[in-house]
Amino acid sequence: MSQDTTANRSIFSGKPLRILIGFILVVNGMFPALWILFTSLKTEAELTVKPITWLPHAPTIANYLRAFTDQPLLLFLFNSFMVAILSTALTLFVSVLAAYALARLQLRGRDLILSAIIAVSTFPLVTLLVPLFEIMRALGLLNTWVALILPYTVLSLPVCTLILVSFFEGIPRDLENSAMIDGCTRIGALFKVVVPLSAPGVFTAGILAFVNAWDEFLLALSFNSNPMLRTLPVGITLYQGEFAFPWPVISAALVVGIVPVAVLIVIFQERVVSGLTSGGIKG
Amino acid sequence: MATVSETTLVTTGNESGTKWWTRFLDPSERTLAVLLLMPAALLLTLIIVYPVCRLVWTSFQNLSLTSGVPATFAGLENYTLMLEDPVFWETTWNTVLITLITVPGALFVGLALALMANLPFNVKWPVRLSLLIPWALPLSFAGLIFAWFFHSEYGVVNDVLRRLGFEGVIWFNSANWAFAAICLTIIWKTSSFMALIILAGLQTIPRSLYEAADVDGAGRIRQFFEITLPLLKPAIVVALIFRTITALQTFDIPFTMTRGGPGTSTATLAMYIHQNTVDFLDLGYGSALAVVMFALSMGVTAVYLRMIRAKR
Amino acid sequence: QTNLRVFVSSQHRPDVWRKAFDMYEAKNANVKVTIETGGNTSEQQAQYLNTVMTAKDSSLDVMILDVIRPAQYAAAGWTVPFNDTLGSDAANYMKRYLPAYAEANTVDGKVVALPAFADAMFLYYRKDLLDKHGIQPPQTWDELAAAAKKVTEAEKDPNLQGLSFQGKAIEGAVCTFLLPYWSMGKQLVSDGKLSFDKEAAVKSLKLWKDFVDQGVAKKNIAEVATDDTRKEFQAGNVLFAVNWSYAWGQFQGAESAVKDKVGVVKLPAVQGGQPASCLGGWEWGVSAYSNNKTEAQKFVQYLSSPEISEFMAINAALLPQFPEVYTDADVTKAVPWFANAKPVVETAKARPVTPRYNEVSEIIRTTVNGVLAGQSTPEEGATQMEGRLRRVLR
Amino acid sequence: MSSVSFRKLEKTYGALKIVKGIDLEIADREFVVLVGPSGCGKSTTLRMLAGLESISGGEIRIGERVVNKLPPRERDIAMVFQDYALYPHKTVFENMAFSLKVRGIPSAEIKPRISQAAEMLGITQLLDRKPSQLSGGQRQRVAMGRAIVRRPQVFLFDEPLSNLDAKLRGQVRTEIKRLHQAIGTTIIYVTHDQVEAMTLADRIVILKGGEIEQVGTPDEVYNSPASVFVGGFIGSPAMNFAKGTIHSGRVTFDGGASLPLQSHSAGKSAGLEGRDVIVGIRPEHFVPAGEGHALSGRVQVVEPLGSDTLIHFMLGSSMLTARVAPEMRPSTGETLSIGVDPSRIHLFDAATERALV
Amino acid sequence: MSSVSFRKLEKTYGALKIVKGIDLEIADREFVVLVGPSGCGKSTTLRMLAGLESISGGEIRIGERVVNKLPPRERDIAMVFQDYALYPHKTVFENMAFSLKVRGIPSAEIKPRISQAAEMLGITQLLDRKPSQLSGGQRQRVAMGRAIVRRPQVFLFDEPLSNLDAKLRGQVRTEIKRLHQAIGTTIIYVTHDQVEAMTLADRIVILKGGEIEQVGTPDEVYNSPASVFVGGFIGSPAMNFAKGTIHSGRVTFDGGASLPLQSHSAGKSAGLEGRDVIVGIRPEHFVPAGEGHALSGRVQVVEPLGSDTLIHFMLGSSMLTARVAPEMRPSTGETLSIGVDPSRIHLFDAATERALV
Ligand SMILES: Nc1ncnc2c1ncn2[C@@H]1O[C@H](COP(=O)(O)OP(=O)(O)OP(=O)(O)O)[C@@H](O)[C@H]1O
Ligand SMILES: Nc1ncnc2c1ncn2[C@@H]1O[C@H](COP(=O)(O)OP(=O)(O)OP(=O)(O)O)[C@@H](O)[C@H]1O
Ligand SMILES: [Mg+2]
Ligand SMILES: [Mg+2]
Repeated sequence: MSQDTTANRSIFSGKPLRILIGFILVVNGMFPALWILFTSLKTEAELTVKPITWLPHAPTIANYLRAFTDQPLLLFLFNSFMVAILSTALTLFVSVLAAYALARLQLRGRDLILSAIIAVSTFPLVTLLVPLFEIMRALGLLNTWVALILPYTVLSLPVCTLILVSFFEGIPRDLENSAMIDGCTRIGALFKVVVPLSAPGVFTAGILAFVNAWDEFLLALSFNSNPMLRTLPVGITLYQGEFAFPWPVISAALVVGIVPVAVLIVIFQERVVSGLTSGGIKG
Repeated sequence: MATVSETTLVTTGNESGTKWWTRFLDPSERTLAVLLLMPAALLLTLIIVYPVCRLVWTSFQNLSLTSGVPATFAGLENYTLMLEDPVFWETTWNTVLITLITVPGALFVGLALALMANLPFNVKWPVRLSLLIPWALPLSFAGLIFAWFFHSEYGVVNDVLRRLGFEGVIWFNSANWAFAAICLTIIWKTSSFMALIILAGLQTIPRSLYEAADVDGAGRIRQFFEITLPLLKPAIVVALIFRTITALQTFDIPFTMTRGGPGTSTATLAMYIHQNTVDFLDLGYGSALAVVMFALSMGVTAVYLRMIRAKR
Repeated sequence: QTNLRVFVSSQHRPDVWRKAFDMYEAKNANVKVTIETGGNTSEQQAQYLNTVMTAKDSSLDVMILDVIRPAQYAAAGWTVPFNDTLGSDAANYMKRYLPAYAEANTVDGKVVALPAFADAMFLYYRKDLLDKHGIQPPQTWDELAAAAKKVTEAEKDPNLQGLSFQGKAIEGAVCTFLLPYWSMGKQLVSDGKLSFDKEAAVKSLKLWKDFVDQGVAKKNIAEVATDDTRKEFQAGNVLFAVNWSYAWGQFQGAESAVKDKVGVVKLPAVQGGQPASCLGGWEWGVSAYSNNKTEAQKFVQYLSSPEISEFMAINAALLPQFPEVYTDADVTKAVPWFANAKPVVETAKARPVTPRYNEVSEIIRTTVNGVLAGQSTPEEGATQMEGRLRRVLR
Repeated sequence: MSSVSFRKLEKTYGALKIVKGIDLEIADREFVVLVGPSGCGKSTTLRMLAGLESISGGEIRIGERVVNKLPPRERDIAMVFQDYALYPHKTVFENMAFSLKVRGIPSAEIKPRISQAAEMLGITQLLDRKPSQLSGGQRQRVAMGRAIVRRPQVFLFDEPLSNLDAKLRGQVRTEIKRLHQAIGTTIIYVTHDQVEAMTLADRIVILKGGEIEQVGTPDEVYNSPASVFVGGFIGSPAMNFAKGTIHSGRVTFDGGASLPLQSHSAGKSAGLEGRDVIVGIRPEHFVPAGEGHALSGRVQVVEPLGSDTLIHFMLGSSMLTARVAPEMRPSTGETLSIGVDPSRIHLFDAATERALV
Repeated sequence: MSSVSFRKLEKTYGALKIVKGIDLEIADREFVVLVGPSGCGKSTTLRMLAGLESISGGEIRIGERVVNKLPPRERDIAMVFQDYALYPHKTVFENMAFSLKVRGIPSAEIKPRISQAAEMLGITQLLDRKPSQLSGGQRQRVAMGRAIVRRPQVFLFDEPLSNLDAKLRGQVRTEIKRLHQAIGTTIIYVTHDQVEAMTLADRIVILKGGEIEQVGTPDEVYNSPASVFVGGFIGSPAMNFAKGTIHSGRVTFDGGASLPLQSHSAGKSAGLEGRDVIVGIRPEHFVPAGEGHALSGRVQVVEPLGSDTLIHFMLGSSMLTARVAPEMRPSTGETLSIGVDPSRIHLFDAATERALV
């Protein structure tokens, strides 16, 4: 409700302290990203100057030009984006359903199912690579987005499901009941009431899934050898040589890779979470 | 009302009083549960079950592609080999140590970050964004960037130390410093994952509880321990489960920062698995290692799950 | 109509290779060649190729392989030997190449791959500084140390290092170890058996460690990777640098601080030994799962011919695998420094040709890294190395 | 078509039996009020009827249909929840429109329905707010409105007015009554408010510990409570109870005072001779001394209500409460003499606590 | 030391002014009841006093201290929330023990305090449950218990009994009264229940739209309402109002009927000559015809309450309600003749709606 009362809620109160905290947070989170940004504006020679420089001496956008001209960076972005978005959507859909079943319905062996889902994430990916490749080949999916979307979905499914389970358990049953009396099916109530009310959880799960897909390298390298289908992490490695590692150009490419994620996240954040306030329930 | 009585008329005579197709909309709880779990189950089966079966099968085989001999059944040989393999023990120990240091580390830092990010800042997005950026930075690049930060000459860390009048440290010349650098990096990188989940949990705690606690006389600290923390427990356990599993699989950051060096003092089990499968092409042994890692992860997960269950 | 899919790394000028392929297609109307490019480092390629090959995938016919890999691929049965195509004079056929390449591509008498192009480690030095102080390029490591001390002391530039080499636990560190070891005339592996000379190993490790202790090399050498050496030299902060051929092009590039101030020579020898360099370069292998093995082998023979070698030297500045191509007039005109490169490449030795090379490499690089970081003494390092190598190469 | 019937309805939570076999027939268009002490299973019963709680035993019919297995959506019921259950992410308008939208009613029709309901509940100016911006009473009215716009076969109200002030409550109560008369929907209504129960109900059902204690018209339950429990539960202030024994047509309280059993025919009182009874007297049935047979006791507390005065006084070991005219203000400690109309006395068996006819 | 005073207290939400300058002095040990229509700012005022809502203007003192900036914890206040606000992860016992533990009270002392409070509220057998396993009324009692165990300087109750049944409510109400008498803490109590307000309050504060309409003892607000609003708000069923004009010591209703202004001295009624007034008559001040000056009207609705009967009838264009003896059951449509005691009539100015002395 009012600003100051919410502020009182926290261990930290007081405006100057809050600004300090904000500053710490931003530095902690942003510093490496800023460093990449600065690096992307430097020449390679500036990187070996001692003592090191923080801000670029003579900022140059040459690295960005190279990043875009040496490799089809926009194509990488597009592929990454599509794969990430589609697998996020699929992950959310599948895990919302599963989480609802686990959180609300009477299920025998619920803990067993939960453990099984978690167990999935306990195998190191690299050891599953070859059999996965064989599956994708058998399904004729090599060199398609789907070859990545499916495993990425499975990769994020456990964590998303568990997050959603804990959120769904926190939604008062009467809200759902109310929706069912109002004429929804259970599934209707799930999507019309439970999911919107778990928006912070769905949002978090979505981010996790998105970033998981956005960052993945190994599968993307192995399953999509077609240059037209390369994703960003694979694409960025193309800027390096066997030995040469041109930090400034790679930094530029990284910046280009991070910015859309950042923008997307910020937009979603404001959209999804701000519209939500509690208080429909008593008790 | 009119429409209502109409439907009732139409459906009289039907025993349950519903049209046949509505049964699909309202299956019994158990059927519904099964239906809802179906997509997840299908995906998991497709993507995971076959590979994992292959993995387990391979772990009982003598399958080293570089040996030039065809695969033979090896029984538990790969497993007994492991017991005598000093590198296995060293990397396992390193992995456990990394887990023991970075999981609580990330939890504390992540909790602090989440609490801080939950403050009522007038402008929220920079704070939220700085929570997300570490998470959004590709893992392998995070390792490279931090390797650079900890570089003895061109690194920011030493630069700051020198500016403060300290001697720079050659981080990667010493097992301990290198280990510290790696742990710091992992904590930095993963605390935002923790923070994200915890933050989401924080947003679901009703404000009125804090008000009640205010009136009850509990101070901020007390409220934190008596209300925030217990109500965050489910979120924290979820975060811990996955953070622990990924900590046990730590690969990219030490790989890019030190390659396990100096010597093998910072090599992890996952790096060793990777090495055995990808570099040495010893698929049998690599699979056996992976199975052991899986067992380790499952053990930890079981403990956490018991924690969740205890809550209920 | 045969369709050949060729895996080429995208750092090895696929555009120029394409032209070479076009020439082949022009001559052989029934063959079509398509290029597949993969990750840029040897590691990323290995990652990708391992997956594809372990899955027995037939989509690739020809692959370019780092020089250290043919033995491993052959042992895994992933490549087809050329002996059937080459017939009985396979050995003769291989004699055309630089000897080290014949060695690197022959496993148990079988030709498992054919060289695509060459590479080796060079000693780069600052011509301007040596000239200024009246010093000749060093012949031995001791001379190098003396020269480095003299110049750095005289220059009084705190940023100037005497020598830069690779101490990080990467593949480069293997060569670091082998350079003095080979120079003492020792082999690590002969006939697939370990022939470890512990004394030479200690000397080799000690040599490098002493450079660090004497201040010839940086204290943090254990974190120096190949490209760090290149960058620091390029920035003018290094007097001597051990590096691969790729560095030359960069040193002479527009951004370089040392353009036209760079000399390149053979690597120094140990006192009383022969100079030795570490062989690099890439090979063409034919996939065992290919559906067009014969066509593919024919194609590879074409690719590994002097003509194409010359073509690639002129158009892509890739070092030739044939000695005579270095002195070819067109080549010397296009890349004059190849004249300097030839004697170096001739001293280059292949790293141990064994299917378990990766394990050998892992042992050596971690030991070198550990010794340079001061984690263990050269003696301890050599002992460890020997013990671990024995387990691998019984 | 919208009668409701419960047959041997049961509900258990684990080992705990909460509802213990309820049998009740509610006619179409009937207005039934459910009362009972807190925790006796009222909400649970409503929830089973709505399909929100599984039925552990017995059967529920709406109209002719057994609805035991029917999902809530198909029961055509509207419910006002005790804890409101407003959708926190929707505005008041959206909260009210939700069920209509779900049922595919065109928005041209939704708007007027909602504004009409909002008008009636006095929440027109709140339609754009989120539930978190409302006061408790406002939330409750929104919850009411959400049900009202529906026009279902059966309305379920779970203490819908408990957070409203007397005036508004009176108003809304009248509206509910009018609503019922106008559309004639069957209504089941849980309340703790005596006035609501008495004025709204066609029949009142008194629950106790998961069982029906008595069913009857307001008059019946008020004038002929079937048990001490009902007597004490219906009526506010509650009925007074005192132990006594019957001797020759008189009931003698343990303090020694006695009253004649005027209303009971000789034959019956004869049957009661010598029995221990519990005597129930409603506070409003005390009359000024002299008008009836007088009792006297020491005044303990006097509570002036404005419209009346409550006098709490001791009769033997029992504390009795009398509702008298507001002008009457005895002081504490004074000995009060007050009359009782013998025909207004209720007699219950001391052991079974059931009414003695 | 625990008096409470509000000085020009204001609260705004954005542009909306919710509390508009409240001035009120509450003495130590006083029991003040806050009433007012839903949404008038009662909860908001309590929350400001508790420190849960920032104060937009004015000042609050507890004892001598200005507490505007003091955190809730330091105000030594206990509060029962309208929406309970129980800790969902703690058992009932832990919920009640929390504030004591926080204040460092030894557990040897906590136990008896809690069992005493639990006893009083009838929740002893629920102490081990979690809030989610309780019924609405049970939750409310736990919330009460949590406050009661505290023994603070000031108690704040926000509709603490709204979900209890009449019997329990009466019981708990009596307990609160006893508690107040025993420990004498200052209490501020929000309720919609007339009986609670009248019986518990030392003074009643009537709020309307964020402003104080009247402050006075129960007697004062009941017998001398300062305005039409207060008259209509206090008393249940609500006071009847009818428009009229004063002529020569009589008030004439627009239907033509008239009553003498017996109670008003000649001088005063002279000053009122010719004025338009609103006449207020409480339902309980109608007497059987013949006992007072009679009015007559057509009966609209008859509501038997058991203890009384409510008769709604038309007088001119106004609908009036009379509370009469339960035996009286005129039928709808009948013309009713009913008496009024002229000394019980309230007169309000037709324009300002304030009482005319
Ligand atoms: N999930 C549960 N597990 C165990 N007992 C429960 C559960 N839910 C409710 N109960 C118990 O069931 C009983 C009936 O609850 P119900 O909500 O029907 O009461 P109620 O009559 O509506 O009471 P109130 O008037 O206080 O709202 C209560 O004693 C309650 O404690
Ligand atoms: N966050 C908010 N933003 C805007 N208006 C609000 C907010 N919170 C409360 N209000 C409004 O403030 C007014 C007073 O609310 P308050 O809760 O004090 O009422 P109340 O007197 O306690 O009512 P009730 O008897 O219904 O509980 C209401 O009209 C309410 O709609
Ligand atoms: Mg209830
Ligand atoms: Mg309120």
